[in-house]
Amino acid sequence: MYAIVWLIPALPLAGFLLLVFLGRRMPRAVAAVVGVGSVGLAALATVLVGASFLSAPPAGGAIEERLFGWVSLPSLSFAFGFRVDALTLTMMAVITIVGFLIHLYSSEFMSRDGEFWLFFAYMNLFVSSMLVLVMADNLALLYLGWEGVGLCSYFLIGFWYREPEYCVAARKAFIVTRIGDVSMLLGLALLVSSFATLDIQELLRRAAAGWAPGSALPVVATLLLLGGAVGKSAQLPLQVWLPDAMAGPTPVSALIHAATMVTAGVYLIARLSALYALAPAVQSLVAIVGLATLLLAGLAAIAQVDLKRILAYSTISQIGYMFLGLGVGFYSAAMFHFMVHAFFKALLFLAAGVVIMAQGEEHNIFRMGGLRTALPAVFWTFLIGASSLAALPLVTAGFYSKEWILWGAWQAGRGGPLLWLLGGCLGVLLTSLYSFRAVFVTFFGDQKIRESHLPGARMKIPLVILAALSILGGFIQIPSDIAPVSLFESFIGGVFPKAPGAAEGGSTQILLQVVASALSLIGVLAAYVLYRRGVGAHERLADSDAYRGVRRFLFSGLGFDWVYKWAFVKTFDCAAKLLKGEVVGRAADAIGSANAAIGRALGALQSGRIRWYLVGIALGAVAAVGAAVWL
Amino acid sequence: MIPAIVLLAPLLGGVLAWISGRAGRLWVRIWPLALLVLDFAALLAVWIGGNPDAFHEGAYSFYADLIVPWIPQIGVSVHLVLDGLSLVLSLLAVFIGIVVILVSWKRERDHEGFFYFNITLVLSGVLGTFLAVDLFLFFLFWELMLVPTYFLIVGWGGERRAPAGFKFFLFTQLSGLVMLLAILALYFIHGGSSGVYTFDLFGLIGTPMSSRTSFLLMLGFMAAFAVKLPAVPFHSWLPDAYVEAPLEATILLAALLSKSAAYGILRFVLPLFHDAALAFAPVAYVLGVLSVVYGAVLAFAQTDLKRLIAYSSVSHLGFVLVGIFALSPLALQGSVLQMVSHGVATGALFVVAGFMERRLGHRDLSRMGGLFPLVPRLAGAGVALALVALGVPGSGNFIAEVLIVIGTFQASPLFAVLVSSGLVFSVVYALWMIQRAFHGRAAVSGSLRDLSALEAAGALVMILVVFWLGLHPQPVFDATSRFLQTLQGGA
Amino acid sequence: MSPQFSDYALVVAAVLFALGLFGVLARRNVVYVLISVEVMLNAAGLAFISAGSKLGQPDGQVMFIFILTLAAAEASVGLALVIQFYRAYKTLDTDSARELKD
Amino acid sequence: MVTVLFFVAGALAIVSTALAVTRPNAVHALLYLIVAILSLSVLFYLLGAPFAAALEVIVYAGAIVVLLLFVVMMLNLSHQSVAEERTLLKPSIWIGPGILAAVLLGALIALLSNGAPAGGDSIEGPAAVGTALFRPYLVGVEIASFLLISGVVGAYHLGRRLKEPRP
Repeated sequence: MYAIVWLIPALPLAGFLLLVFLGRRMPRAVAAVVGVGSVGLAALATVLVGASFLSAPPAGGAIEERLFGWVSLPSLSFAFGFRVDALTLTMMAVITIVGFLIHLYSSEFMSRDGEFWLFFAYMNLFVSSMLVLVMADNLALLYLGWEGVGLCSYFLIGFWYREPEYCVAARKAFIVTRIGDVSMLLGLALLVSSFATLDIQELLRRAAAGWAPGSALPVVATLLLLGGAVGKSAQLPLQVWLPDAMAGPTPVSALIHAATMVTAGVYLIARLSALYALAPAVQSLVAIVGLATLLLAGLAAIAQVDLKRILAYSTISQIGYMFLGLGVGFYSAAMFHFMVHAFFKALLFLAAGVVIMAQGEEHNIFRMGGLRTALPAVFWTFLIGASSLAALPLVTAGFYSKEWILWGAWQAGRGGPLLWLLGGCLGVLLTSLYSFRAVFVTFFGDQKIRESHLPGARMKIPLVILAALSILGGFIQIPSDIAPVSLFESFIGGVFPKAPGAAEGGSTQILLQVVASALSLIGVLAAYVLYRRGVGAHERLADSDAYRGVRRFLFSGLGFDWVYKWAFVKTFDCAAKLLKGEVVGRAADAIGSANAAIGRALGALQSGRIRWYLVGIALGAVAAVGAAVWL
Repeated sequence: MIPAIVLLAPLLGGVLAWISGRAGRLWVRIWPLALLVLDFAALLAVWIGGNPDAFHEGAYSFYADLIVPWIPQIGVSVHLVLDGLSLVLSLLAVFIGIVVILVSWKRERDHEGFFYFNITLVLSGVLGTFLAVDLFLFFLFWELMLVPTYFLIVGWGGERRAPAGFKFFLFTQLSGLVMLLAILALYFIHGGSSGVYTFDLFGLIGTPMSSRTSFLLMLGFMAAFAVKLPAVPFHSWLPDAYVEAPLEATILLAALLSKSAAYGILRFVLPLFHDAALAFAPVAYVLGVLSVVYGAVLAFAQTDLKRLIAYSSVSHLGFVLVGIFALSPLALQGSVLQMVSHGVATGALFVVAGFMERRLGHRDLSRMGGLFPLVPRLAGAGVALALVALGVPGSGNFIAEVLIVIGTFQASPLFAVLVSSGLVFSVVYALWMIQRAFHGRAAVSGSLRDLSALEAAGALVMILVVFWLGLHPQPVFDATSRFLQTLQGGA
Repeated sequence: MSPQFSDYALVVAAVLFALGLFGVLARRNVVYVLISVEVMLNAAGLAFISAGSKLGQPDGQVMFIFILTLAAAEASVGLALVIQFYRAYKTLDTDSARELKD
Repeated sequence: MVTVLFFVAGALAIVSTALAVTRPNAVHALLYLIVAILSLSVLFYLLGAPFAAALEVIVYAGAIVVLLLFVVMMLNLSHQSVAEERTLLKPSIWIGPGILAAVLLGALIALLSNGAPAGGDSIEGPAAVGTALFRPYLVGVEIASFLLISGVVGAYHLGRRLKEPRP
């Protein structure tokens, strides 16, 4: 079964090529079959590979396959080679399966769009690039996929390219992530100049042997790589692009800007965990970045009114959790949260897509309401997704994944009560507050817009499957004090360095779980009090100036956009305007114009009067004789 | 004999085109095209079947080596060699030549015979610089490129062609004269110290001189190459020349003439003045980084499509300059790959820009928009090539820039950081171009003709070549590595 | 004969040359310009002859003969030009002939 | 006696030349020029160049000046342009050239007084001149003959009446 590994990224790529060259002439149905089918087959292949991986684990815990050479120079060589281990397989499963469900959903969601084929072409290319990213056995190939997903993200955000503001959002996303990418490229350059290889396993071995823990080089290298990770994963300080990226079609938000691409940074750090182990300071920084991001994005999410922007900030915030997990060394927990988050966030976005479609492209939740009865299927699935997001205790997958990270934050060597208090208490409270705010405002109360365009089967089936996964996905890894299930950890744990002091159980853990669960329920309750109970507290608060000021500040994403606009965009524009006149070129032209001026001055002597010329001759004669006299 | 055939075939085509100028529109095109295709086939045959070690000269080895005494009294000979580097670049030149003739196939203009003669003359000049290792001969070809290009700009250019052509001529001619001075100085120093007066590169390598002299002579060579490359701040001829030249000449300028400068640095400056070049490297880095950043910022500021591409070209060639002087194996290979890939990609981008100009009647970005649904093939090609300009993964530019950044990092981390900022800026202008031209609301009412099947096939071939270079660059590396390896030791 | 004739003759030649120059510059009539040129040529001839006499060599006179030939050729061509000039402009004022410019 | 003759002839040459370049009447100017030429030929003779003196009279006075005179008469300038010439001879016009010429003269005399190599006057007869002409200066003579030929051709060509006289 391992022989088909290369097919997994190749199938979506083939789909892309077919669609991009022939798609314009394909009937819609054929384009949909090609687009959805290629990802479906890739998912099938992944399941087959995964099944044989589980039943007969390969030697060394990884399938390695080298397709063909790419660059082979004496000082550096890398190839198109894949390496599939448990971590990769987890990512691949999420990418292909969630990707397939979203493709299926899109085949109905996008069916009225004029460039239906192009949408699937981009989506297929995205899936292919993302698979290359996670399967690459060397960092150059990983970087290829890394850039590839960024490119697809650009095209898909700006898919409705007739709207200039969508194009701006797309451009912003590409440029901001490119800044991170360049940082990552420099990180690769540092690694190459130290170890002369880009093969990930080889690199990790050589780094462990060649670098002393905590010395300067690993710190710089991991910092540069972290730059790439925060760019792609929309963490502080490069998080500004993700909320605007919601300009893209909703399935794109679900697939790229929630489930897969934005977690590439998490994958990168997890993949290079051995490297980060050499730079403890940077790893702590990862935790701090994650913590800051999750709080900040959670605060911003509370003030948003656009349903998709709420979800976007919530994505940033949840990836912050994953970074927190990575930072404290609980890699398995971070990956578990990644998987669960992919399920429930994809679900939430897809459900939001149905809602927005049914409300005639209205994004503002305060103009919606009462959809509970109008769209029951969507309501229930959205509720499940929101519960999972809010980590409602015991029944949701989100509870188990988040609990694991919080336990790490409390208990790991680098963690501590402060991390737990800020990240756990505040973060959980914020999360359940904003997610249930969205639920209450959107689905309860009076219906303000009549629903139109109800979803068909191809949109409902993915919702139901994802809802099931959002509940059931959590039960493969349960804390030992509740029930000793540890399937996920035993599957993926071998890839990572051992988490420091991972002993579980005890009364502390139970206490922590109770506090976190209580906070999550308090958040739901607060949302109910503020936004549901008739003319609630929210309306009364809305009158005070202070509240409005805070709200505006939070609404703007805490002012980052404003700062960046003035610090970078305006500066660049000014520089471009200043230089447009070709200041440098002018200097060269000045020589020319000086010559022309001299020429004109001399030309004035050419009066055409013969006597003037004779005067010139005479002056010359005088000068010559004078020179003879004087010298 | 092969180098001579390679060199003379386009020229023969041009002469035949000129002679048959009155016989009709067809022959004028067929002659040069046929001979260029033959040339291309010959070069390919050498690449596939030739023996790269057939001839030796010191540490260097060649596919073919041709020496015919020309003016033995002063040590001038027709010395042409074909090694991997010149082979790859000659292939690029002939390929671009074929593209140029095909692009102009349907275009009617005055004095067509002379027009094609000029084009093939430029090609011969470029091929000559790629093949000649006699400095006198090299200089001859270097200047030979100049005159027909000037004629092309002034004879068939746009509205402001006269000043543009004049500026181009003046810049390149003056800098060329500085190089001539350096060549002569080197000739006399070598003759004076060894008693053998020769212009042959391999005879001149290792001429003993003080480091100060060596540095000055290298500056003389670099003057010519920096202007032709061009490196900021010697670039001010470029935007005008690129914009005012007819499409065919623009393609030649962007794709080939700039490469001849980079090639000159590799072939002559580094072997002749290795230590001086090392001393000069920081300056070259600064010039390169300046070009990268300045070109990118100015590309963003343009509204004229051709001008935008012209500045983007400045930016990309800054990478080449930095990569060459980093002198690490990765950066050198990256630079050569960037030369080839940029040649094809920018050539293709200018072709697309030319197609757009023919259809719209102007090339003002602020009056474009929404072309994607109107002309999907043309816009698709344009988007793909703009993406190549920003280093889309899988393209030749991508892998070349990655290698240059990595290689430069080994030599100087600081300049690697600075030059990589160009990767961000390139995104800014390339996306700006895509969105102004192809995205947004349609600015053109009515219908435009999309690319014909043949035009689309041509554009596709060029795009595929760029991606082939990105996904399978190994043949280029293998061909050029012999020469590039000799550069590092300080031959 | 300590300052000899030839020394004084050189002075005379210088004076004559200066006068000729003055005439060429000051007069605007072409005929006077020609006359002045003849004067200058004469002055040059005188200088040559006195130099030759001073150095005791025949070369001075040979040069004078060449100058004479020159003067003859100059006069013939110059006068032909004067005639054409007069036909074209109906005047002999050199300043009116400014078509040399542009 | 010879000395007196020399200085008289020199003074005459200067004065008549000065008059020749300043007279408003062209015919008068030319007559002064003839006087100047004749006095120059006297100087030549006294400097020991009898052959040159003869040529001066024959060629200059006999040919060139007469040619000039013919042209002046042919153009019939003598009367109506005298008044015109007077107006043109204003100080503002001649003062600049005057200064220039004076400076040149001063410089020349300074040069002469600076370093005149010593040596005695000697008489070189026509025979010596002829030998010099046709031995070392033969090429010069040939070139001079070319010059004369081209002068003749040029004069003929230029002197032709144009078919369409310009306005």
